[in-house]
Amino acid sequence: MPIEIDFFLNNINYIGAMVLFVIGLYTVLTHPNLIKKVIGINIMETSVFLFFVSIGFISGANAPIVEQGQAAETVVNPLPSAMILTGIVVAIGVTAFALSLIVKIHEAYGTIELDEIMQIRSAEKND
Amino acid sequence: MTKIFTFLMLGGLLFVLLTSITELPTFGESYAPAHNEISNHYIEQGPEDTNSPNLIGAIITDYRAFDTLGEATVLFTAIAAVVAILGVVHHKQDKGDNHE
Amino acid sequence: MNDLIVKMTTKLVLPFIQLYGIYVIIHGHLSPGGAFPGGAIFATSIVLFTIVFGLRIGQKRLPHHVSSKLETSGIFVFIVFGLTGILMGYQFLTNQEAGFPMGEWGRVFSAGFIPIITFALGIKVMSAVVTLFHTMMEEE
Amino acid sequence: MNITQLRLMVELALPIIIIVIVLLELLLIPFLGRVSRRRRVRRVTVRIVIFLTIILMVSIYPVVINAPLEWHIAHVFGNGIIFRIDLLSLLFMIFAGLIFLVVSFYTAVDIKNFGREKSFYSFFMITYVATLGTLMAGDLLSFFMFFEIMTFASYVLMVHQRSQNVIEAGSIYIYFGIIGGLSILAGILILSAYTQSYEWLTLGEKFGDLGAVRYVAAGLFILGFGVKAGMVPLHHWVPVVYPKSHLSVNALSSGILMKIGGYGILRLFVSVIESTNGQSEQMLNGSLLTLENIGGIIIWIGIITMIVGVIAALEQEEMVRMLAYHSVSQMGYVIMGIGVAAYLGFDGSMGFAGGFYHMINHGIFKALLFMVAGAVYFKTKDKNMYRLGGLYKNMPFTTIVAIIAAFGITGMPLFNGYASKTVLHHAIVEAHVYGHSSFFWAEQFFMLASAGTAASFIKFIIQIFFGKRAEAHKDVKETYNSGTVAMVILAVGVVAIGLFPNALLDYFIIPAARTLNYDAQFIDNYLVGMNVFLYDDLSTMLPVYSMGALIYIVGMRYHLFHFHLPKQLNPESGYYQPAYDKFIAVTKKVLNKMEQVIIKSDVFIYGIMLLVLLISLLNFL
Amino acid sequence: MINIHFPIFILTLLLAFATIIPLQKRPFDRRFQVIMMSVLVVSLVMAIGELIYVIDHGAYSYTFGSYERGIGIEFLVDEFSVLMTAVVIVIAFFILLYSIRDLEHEIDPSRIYSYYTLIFLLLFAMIGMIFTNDIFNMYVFVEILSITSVAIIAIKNKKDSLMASMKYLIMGTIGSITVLMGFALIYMVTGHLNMTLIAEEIVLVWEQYPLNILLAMGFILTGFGIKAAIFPLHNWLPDAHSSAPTPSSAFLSGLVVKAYVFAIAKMIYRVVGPDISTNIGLTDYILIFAVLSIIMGSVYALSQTDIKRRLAYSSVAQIGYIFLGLGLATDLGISAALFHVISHAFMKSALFLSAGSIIYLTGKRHVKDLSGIAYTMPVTMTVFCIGTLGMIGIPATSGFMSKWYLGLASLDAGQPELLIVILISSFLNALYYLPIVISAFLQEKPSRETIVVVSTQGTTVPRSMKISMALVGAGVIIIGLFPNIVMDIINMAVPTFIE
Amino acid sequence: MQILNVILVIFLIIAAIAVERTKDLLSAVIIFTSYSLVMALLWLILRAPDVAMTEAAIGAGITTNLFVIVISRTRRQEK
Repeated sequence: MPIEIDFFLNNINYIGAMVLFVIGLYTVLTHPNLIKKVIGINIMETSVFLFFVSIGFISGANAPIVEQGQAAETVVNPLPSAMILTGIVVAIGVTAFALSLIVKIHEAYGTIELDEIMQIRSAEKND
Repeated sequence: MTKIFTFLMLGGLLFVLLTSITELPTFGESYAPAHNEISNHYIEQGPEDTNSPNLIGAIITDYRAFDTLGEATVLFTAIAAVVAILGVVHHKQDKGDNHE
Repeated sequence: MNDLIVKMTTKLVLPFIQLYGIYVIIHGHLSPGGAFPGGAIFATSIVLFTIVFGLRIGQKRLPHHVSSKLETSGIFVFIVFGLTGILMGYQFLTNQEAGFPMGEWGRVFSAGFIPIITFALGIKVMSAVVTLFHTMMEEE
Repeated sequence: MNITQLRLMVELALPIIIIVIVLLELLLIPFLGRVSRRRRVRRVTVRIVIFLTIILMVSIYPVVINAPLEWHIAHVFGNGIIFRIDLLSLLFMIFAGLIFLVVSFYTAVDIKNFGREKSFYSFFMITYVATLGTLMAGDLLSFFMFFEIMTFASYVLMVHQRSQNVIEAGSIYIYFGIIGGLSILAGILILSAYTQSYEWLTLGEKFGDLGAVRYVAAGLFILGFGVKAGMVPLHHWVPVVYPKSHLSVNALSSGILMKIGGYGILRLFVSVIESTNGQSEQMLNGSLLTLENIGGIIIWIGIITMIVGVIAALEQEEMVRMLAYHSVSQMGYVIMGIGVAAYLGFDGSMGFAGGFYHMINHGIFKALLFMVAGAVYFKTKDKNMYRLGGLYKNMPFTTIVAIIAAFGITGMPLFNGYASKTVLHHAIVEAHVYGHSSFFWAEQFFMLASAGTAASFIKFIIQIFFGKRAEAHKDVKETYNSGTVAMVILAVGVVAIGLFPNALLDYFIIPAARTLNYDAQFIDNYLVGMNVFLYDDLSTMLPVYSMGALIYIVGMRYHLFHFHLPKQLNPESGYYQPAYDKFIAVTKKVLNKMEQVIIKSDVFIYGIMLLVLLISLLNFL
Repeated sequence: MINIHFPIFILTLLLAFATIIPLQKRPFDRRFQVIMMSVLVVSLVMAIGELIYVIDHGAYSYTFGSYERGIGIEFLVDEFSVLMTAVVIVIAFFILLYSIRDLEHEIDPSRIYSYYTLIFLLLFAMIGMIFTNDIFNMYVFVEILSITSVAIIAIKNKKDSLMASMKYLIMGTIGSITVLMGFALIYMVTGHLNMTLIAEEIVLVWEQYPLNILLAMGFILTGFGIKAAIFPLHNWLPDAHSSAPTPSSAFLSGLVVKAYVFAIAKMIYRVVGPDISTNIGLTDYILIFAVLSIIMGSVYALSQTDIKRRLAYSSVAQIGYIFLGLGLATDLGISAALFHVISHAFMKSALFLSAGSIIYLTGKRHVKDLSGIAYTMPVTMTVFCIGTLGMIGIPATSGFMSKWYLGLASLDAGQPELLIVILISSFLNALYYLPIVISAFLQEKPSRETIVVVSTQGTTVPRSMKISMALVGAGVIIIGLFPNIVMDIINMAVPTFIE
Repeated sequence: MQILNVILVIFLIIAAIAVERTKDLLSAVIIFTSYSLVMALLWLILRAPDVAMTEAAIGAGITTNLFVIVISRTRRQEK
């Protein structure tokens, strides 16, 4: 299938969302630092949100603040936005909880690097 | 070695995801399947149903208010969890208040 | 942080932030915004206060027992208004059909229980965010 | 309430009554026996309860002889369960009751000195009710439930000594039992999935048109029951567990529990034969062909079992182990009879009678032999036959009982083994005459195994009770206690059945064969009024005994009985535990390595999984 | 008619109670315990009332805000959901009864209120997830559930449990993001969030956007797969379940994982529909993962020496059974899977609770240390023994009936090789469970009298713990003997999965 | 408008990669904040002002604050 530059430009939000998803996953995957992992998770989350919001977009339409009896095509789909609003709050909840866990782990192990923690644990196991 | 595998894996994933975009409904089209009778209902009936100009507000607090209750619960849960894990605040604070 | 300028500026700015937060909350059904951004903005003011004046004084602004009550009441408002729908013979969280006054288009007091719930949620979000901060900043 | 009403009530709910009685006794057991006086009460109540159930079972004989009794109990296991008592199961139940009763007398000697009676008698009663339940069960599910309960409860009895090596040996029993149970479960599942029914009877109806699945199902059943019956490739647990467990448990296991395996196979075959009424020609032929094929295999398995068992028994020094191998060997006879019962189809009544009859006879004399071995062991504290000898002066009663039992097992005329072995011999000859010519050789092996049994028991009697007496055993004295009662009962049974071999045949086995739809003409011709004391039959025993004596003399002269298998091939060398440990160690080593990798790379695995799943799903396009 | 609101009443009651708990000023006393248990009793009564109503009137849809289906959020109250709710509440009741005494020595006393807040939120989320017929609503509940289930592990505040919960949180969050991505893709082509409407729509758009739906299902299956601990994604589970406080382990293993499994069942059968699922081979993949889970979970369990880890790995295997039933895509398969959901909930709770009270009294976790322990704690070990027999599949326990149904289903679906898998795994179950029971009941050590009692509470397990364990164990037997109590209701609900 | 959209998305990707590459956690968080703000801007362009506000207030504001607090309580440099 010949892919033209227009295709990229037209679907840039979807492509961006996918790329961000993979970058987030890469961040979670390769960094032993727990804070970095949490940031990676946040990047993944925002990428999904971006994807969601892009679904609802209609070019040339207005924001979903309407007058009575407005035609449907002139306003973007409000449902994805409403869902993402919920999603963002959910994300902050998870992030806050993960961060508090990180604080606790730092207190317990003295480090927030996963590989160091693994070493400490295996050393403890062998004792 | 692990790095190569990681890149291969993520590259493959990215490739699959990007390939799939070729088949997605094009971005920004008004006839995409997501813009169906449901969203039309929100836009056209929304003002009458809820009397609220901000449709997003109408959706989160009326049409899908139960989601928002869940969302509020998520926040509550997060706080309960954080307090449960870090939580020295509760008792110290109570004591402090009693002294005053 | 014992910088006088910062303290003064904070005291000066604080009411405006709070006013804006409340505005965003109570105009949630009219204009962009709503409970969550509004609550967060309001919370930012207290967070700023705490950062500037220290945790101890900040906590006195919104003590834990107050904030936990606010959170509980936020969810309770939700539940109570939801159950009203059942009481009126409809389903949970029914707005217009359950007889909530719809009011006039574009006014703050319109749209049935939407502004009330938004307000309750805004307060809840505010107290939630502040509690998160205070808990996180608390050193053992 | 008069007697008729009572009978009616019993008829109405016999299985429930039995189960409830035993459960009540189970509740009672822990409360009795805080002090030593009450311990005796406990034993007595156990005996009373067993006796009561026997009376109940006997009381329904007049009903059952006309038609089998059925009880439906709704809702249990979803579709409800069925109890069904026909003559086959009734005889087995009464027999089980008797064996349990006799053994409960003997346990007084055996367990009393060992302690932990509460646990022993509880599980004794559970085993009892489970055995009865297995026999009463009219559908596969309840059959399997009682069968598994029996396995587990008898396991606890087997490891009652509870030292480390006993538990290791017992693990082999329980794991063999679980494998057997699982294969029975698989068989049941296959049968009920393909026939949509759970009952033994409707199962037989639909057995004919199952296709190749019926062989799989039957194979799984035979595998599962074979474990319990000690069929040859699956008999390893017998010689490993028996020497480590109490002798009364051995008597119980050999007397009735192993028979349940045989009963299961028999029940499978007879329910196919029983339910052939009104079947189409084609289905009937299908069923019969299957039975013939499977039966042929079973006959040979039986032959192999008896030969292997007897050869292994000849080489044992320990009496318990020897008796254990003889149990295997004698189960071979039974399995052979069952094989004939299936192989000849409607004409297999002789095999049915033989297998059935021999199970009962073997139960009696093998229990007796174990008790004899116990009586010797309790006095001398020695199980090695070569170190014993000359005990007839010290223990005259035990000697007589032992000789009676040995006559029983070797098939001396006028003792019970002779009767059933003669029937079995007729059966194998019939298989030869009416079936395939290869069973001529089967008959020869049959004779050979009998000769081996004779040699083995000549050795048993002479080594223990005659010959030179060891110095250590000079002061051994016979004591008479409740164990003696048990032995007397069994010995009387051996002699009585031997003197009147037709009684059991006439009152139980022939009616059973008739109700089970075996060919009536055939039964009339061969079984009814069968006289086992004819010259032809009597004369077969002469070469058996002479050959047995010859084997014994040659064996003793050239020390052939001390020949042992290499350790690797010997099932008793206990390589199960090391193999298990090794297996665990290897898995642990491999998996721990893998586990570390997996735990470290959890997100990585997620990515791979997502990628693989997406690619493979997209492949669909 | 009020009955149709009972799911809402249960949810609001649990939520309201959860929000009230942090306001408690008094110490954790009997009054609070009584209130807590009575909240559960009231919910149970409502659940049973709802069950009766649903059995009489059939499944119905409950739309929030009186809007029609699709506009607002909808609950699909079918027979199995209500039954599952009742089971969740019953088991939660027993676990909470158990936890009252057990928690004292597992977590810091100042956190007990937080613990119960989290537990009630967990119940709220789980029941919401069971009922909901709206994918985004399900996502919200999934998030609440994942936060609470992590928090009830981390609350123990030991090094191990913190690390385990961190791992669980990362994996779980990635899982829910993935699920959300899948939902986004589904929403993109169907424009609906309501499962019923999606199912109707997806048949129409299937030809046009197949790639999209496949991608979505891949995302959803992987995402929920993490949370339901399918084999290669199970790695968070053993750590999490073994390092958690005992009541949490019982909750997580007995109930929480089941909620996700049920979510997968909904996604496969109610959203995508059985036809498309089998057509694109989704069910085949599920079967593969199920078989892998069953075998590998059992093998892993075999090599564990820590009793709780052994139980945790066994959960992986048992979840494989459920997926096995789901993957068969037949009536019998689904009903068997749903039956196993409930039967395993009882068995695993019984096992975890009894293992927990061993640890409570003796502090011993290594399986080799448990010889002769039944002499000290007969009730506990009897319950453990019942659970074990259930896992092996001895008749008269619920485990047997689930194996029976699964075996029948796999034969019915023409896949007898799965029967072999089930049997092998049963034998492996026997291999790793029976030694514990045998050594506990039969082996006597010279040190039988000297089993060290570390509990400060005394030399016996508290009565409330014993009672709750015994009742859960009795549940195993009752369901095993009378499976129709559960199976009849499940059979009513199966048509909502497969038309 | 499309060009702006493309630029913002490219900026997002660059910011995400920068977050991934930065060893200093505090800088990473700050870059993440800018990422969030750009995301909010993007959502504004996509006609979702509520989401944009929420993201700006919660995603950029609160999250950053939380991260900063946690970094101050643990350590700043990634190893």
